Amino acid sequence: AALQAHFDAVIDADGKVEPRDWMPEAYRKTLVRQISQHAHSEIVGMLPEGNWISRAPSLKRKAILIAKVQDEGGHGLYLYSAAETLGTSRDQMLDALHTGKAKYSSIFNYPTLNWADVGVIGWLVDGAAIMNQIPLCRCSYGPYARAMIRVCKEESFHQRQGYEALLVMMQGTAEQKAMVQDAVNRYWWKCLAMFGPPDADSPNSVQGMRWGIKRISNDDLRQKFIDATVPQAEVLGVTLPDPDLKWNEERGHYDYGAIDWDEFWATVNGNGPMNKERLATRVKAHEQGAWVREAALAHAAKQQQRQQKEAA
Amino acid sequence: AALQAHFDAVIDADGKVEPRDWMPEAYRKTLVRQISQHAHSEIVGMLPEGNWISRAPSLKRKAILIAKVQDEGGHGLYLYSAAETLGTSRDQMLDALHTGKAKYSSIFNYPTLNWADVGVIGWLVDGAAIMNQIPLCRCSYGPYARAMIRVCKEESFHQRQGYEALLVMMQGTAEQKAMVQDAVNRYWWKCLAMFGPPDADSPNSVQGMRWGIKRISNDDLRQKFIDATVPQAEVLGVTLPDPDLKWNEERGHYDYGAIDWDEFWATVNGNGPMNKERLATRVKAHEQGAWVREAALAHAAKQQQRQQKEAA
Amino acid sequence: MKAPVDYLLHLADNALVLGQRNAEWCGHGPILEEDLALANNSLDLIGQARLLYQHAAEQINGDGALAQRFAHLQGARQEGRITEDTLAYFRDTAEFRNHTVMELPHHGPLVGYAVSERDYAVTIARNFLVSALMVLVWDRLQTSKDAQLAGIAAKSLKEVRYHLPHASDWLVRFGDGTEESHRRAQAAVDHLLPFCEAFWQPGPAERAAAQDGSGVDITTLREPWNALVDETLSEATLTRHDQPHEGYVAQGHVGVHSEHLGFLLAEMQSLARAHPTAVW
Amino acid sequence: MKAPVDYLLHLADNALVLGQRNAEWCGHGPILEEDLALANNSLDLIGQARLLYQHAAEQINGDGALAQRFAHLQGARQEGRITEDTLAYFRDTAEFRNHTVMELPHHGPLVGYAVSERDYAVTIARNFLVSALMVLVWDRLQTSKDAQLAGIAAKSLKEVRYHLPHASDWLVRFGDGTEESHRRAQAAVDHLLPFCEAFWQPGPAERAAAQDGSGVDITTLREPWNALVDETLSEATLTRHDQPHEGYVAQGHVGVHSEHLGFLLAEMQSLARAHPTAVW
Repeated sequence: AALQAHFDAVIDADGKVEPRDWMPEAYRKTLVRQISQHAHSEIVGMLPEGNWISRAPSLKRKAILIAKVQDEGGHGLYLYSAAETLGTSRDQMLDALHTGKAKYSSIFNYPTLNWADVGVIGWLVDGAAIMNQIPLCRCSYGPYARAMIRVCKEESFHQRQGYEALLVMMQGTAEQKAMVQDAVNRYWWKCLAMFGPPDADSPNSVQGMRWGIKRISNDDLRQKFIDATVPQAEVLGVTLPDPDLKWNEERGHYDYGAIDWDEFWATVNGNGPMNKERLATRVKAHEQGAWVREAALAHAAKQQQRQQKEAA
Repeated sequence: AALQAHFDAVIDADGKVEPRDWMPEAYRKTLVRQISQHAHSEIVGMLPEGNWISRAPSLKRKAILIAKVQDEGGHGLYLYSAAETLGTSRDQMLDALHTGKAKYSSIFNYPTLNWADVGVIGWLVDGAAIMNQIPLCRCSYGPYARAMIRVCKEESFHQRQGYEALLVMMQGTAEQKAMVQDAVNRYWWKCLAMFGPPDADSPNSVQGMRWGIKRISNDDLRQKFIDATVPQAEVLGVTLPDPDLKWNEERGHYDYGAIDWDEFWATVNGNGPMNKERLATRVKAHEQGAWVREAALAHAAKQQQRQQKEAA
Repeated sequence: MKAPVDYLLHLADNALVLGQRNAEWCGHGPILEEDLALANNSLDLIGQARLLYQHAAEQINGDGALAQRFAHLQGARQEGRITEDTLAYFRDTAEFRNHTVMELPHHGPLVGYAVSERDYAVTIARNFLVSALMVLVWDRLQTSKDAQLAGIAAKSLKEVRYHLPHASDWLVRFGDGTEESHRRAQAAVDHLLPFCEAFWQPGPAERAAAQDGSGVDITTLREPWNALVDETLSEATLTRHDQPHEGYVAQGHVGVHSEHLGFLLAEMQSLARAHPTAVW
Repeated sequence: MKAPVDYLLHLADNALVLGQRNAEWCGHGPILEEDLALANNSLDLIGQARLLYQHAAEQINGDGALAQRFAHLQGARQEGRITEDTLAYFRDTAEFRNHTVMELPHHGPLVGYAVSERDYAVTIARNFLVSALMVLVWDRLQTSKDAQLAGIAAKSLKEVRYHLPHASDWLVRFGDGTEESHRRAQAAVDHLLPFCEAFWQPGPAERAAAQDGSGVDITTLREPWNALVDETLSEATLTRHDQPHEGYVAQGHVGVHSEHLGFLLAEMQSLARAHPTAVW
């Protein structure tokens, strides 16, 4: 009870909980679930963009894209490490991903169908992710908050790169412009859904708020994202595919149309366009890499034996 | 001895030996070796051209190429059947191919590097093959002779198609012409080597001549091929890559330069540019197809069992 | 009358893309006879595609508005006019109108740039599911109000009447063969059947063609297709898990493809696009 | 002075093609750390390629005869001038001057259009054999008479000094790991070593560069390369079977490639070639 009281005091004072500190089991579980889900999203998120590395249309864009996908892998690494401080191993987390027990961001269950998708993922998907993640830089669990500071910094850089790539395409040929518009049409609504169900239908949020893991509501973040994005779309010269999208003077915000939550939930529940493909690809990489990991372990064991012999 | 005398009489009379007839063991072995080697060449020969099916530059050429590669597979089928009449099963022959005991035409150990290679294989490789094969249409073993009649007819068609494709390319862009010349440069000498070592170094030929399996010497066939091809090259507008190639009024034939027999033998002995790749590809197809063949057998056995039960 | 160009392209793209896939086995088949059978299937499909593209090209060249719509396709033209090759080799991924199922690689579900061994069970299962559709489609299209399309249908029907038994016989052998072949066949059917749901959600071009009598109302073929599929699956001792269908319906036929078509076209079009003015 | 353009293209093509191959693992690696390591390797190589192509492009644009020789490459030009992307995306297979070993897929010997799972042992063995060469080459090129090339060499040397231990450590783990990893590593080394024979048969561009002091006499690196290779193979308990070399020597560096490069370039160049005038 004293431990709980100390924990509550830290939370109330907006302080940081550290790995060595006592924490309620539910807090630990919630964090492991959230951090590992985030880590999985980074790893699965390498695939949609990785799909275009081999075909990037210039060497500069190829280098930028590889570096970006590499950063995502790096984010995955720190996030797995942050989750490991809570007592769950990377193997356990990967196992949960591969058996379908753990989730990852549903946005990665859509295909990347033209080169502009890469830019749109930077601009809109990373943009939405940053909106979701900035509050986490102040989250109550220290290792997660610190990981998120680094992640957010790099994501902002990716977002600007994505937007810049689209700006160049929009100054290009008719085909290039059409690619950008096509990508925006396919991704816009999925990005709005990334903020999660409307607040009214979002049961986890209250406890998350209390614990300082979640700090702003889904609908508020979504509105913030839309308000920030509409002017960027205007500068870019693309149409956002929502006839109901317009400035509401009274609210001081953009109004927007109805999100297709059935489609969202179908995808979350495994029936999106690429759920099977994304997961099977990760599982395959892991299974086919087993001999590599085993070799590393076997060699390390041999080395150790040899050193012990020498020492003896 | 009476059997041998009868066999000799058939051979001397230029008659046909049929599967049911007695024949010397050496004759049978030689034929199995030659026919199966020819069958293997057809099958391995599907690969260099098959390499371009997916990239054929027009639908018409794609259809022609698929049909051609299919014909090669068909030739493989009749030739395996012809060899089977001599008491060796297709499985035994494939096993000899896959373990490296049986050979196939060394020309297929070179890569196909541009689209014109497909045309040049038709014109020169098939052209050389036909020169080698036409005499076999009169060979003493009936099933082989009959298979060769059909093979030669189709090969002649392929040769004309190949030449026609090159004619079109030579009327095209500078890049197209360069492709044809490049392909001719890479294939010309290899095609001359297809007729086998010079007569002086060709020990098998005498017995083959005696048996009516071989009817014209290597050097004579090679000369015939060169004499026929040079005017075709002129019409096409390509240069054959041999500075010593010129008409010899006295001989009534073209003189030609020295063939690099070291390179030829290195390739025959397994050290050409693609020996490992060609063979490994065939072995892989066979091994990975094992479950398909097993399924067919298992299903046939089940069907038979069911029919027997019904009959009982 | 003439069928809508987009409907012809839908039919042509189906044939070309599946023909391209099936030809990938050439030289790599499990038995020589199957190399030949698939090459034959592929030849038939490419032949169908050519007739359909030619028919589409004639219409495009003969109609100012259509010519304008396809003006951005500059390759493989002859005397400025669009050819079958312009349509096959110079349209981008999003302009293709084939069903997604045609473009899938010969293996289970994986992302676009993954690599995997080819699985003949996937090849056979797809040829079965598609041929079962096309025997019905071509049969109906024999009475298309577009006489040229009706002619193509009559020819294509004869061909697909060979393709269907070839594929269904093998599917039965696999399903009712060994443990491994059964497992592979079931996995292939499970993988592919959901993509077939798209057959029954016609796009605008198919609806327009059904309306004007040049095409077929595809939804009326669902029952006979189900009957064909169920009969063979049952003989193959395989199970259907796709009913009722939940979730995403593939949209290749309206231009939203899987990640696979881009790679297929990159390879298929590479040489033609490198030499857009060449004649082959 | 400037190194011969064809020598710069040889170095650039080596880097680009191997970088393209190594990036194929991105998202598919055996351990997340290896995805990152290979992405890093690929980034370094593409960075090297860019500097080398830029250097080559400057010379081409500044020299009438050279400009004429490259006049047929019309894509990705800027104000009519050749760019790094013109050289990377608009040359045909036979114009590439990389060593054949760079373009091989991540599996054992198979024909160009075969498919196979990727084998990390092949990837590691190639990176080892190539990095062992390039630490020596870049070290020497630091004193190239072409000052710009010397600068690129100094930067590249730092990078390859990371690549070499990464690859050799893994090769040792594989060779001296499990039975399977040993078998794979030995097979990979047996497959790749014969392609390395080409390193010691310089083409005209390499010979010209060695002669004018902008390049390196590659044949002088054979002994130190053998020493590097033998040392690691011995630590890895792997055997060299390639000496003496018999038979064909790969000729990618003089433009005669394997069947694999065509497919690699078809994919890599597909988008750029579909939009030759676009700026990205």
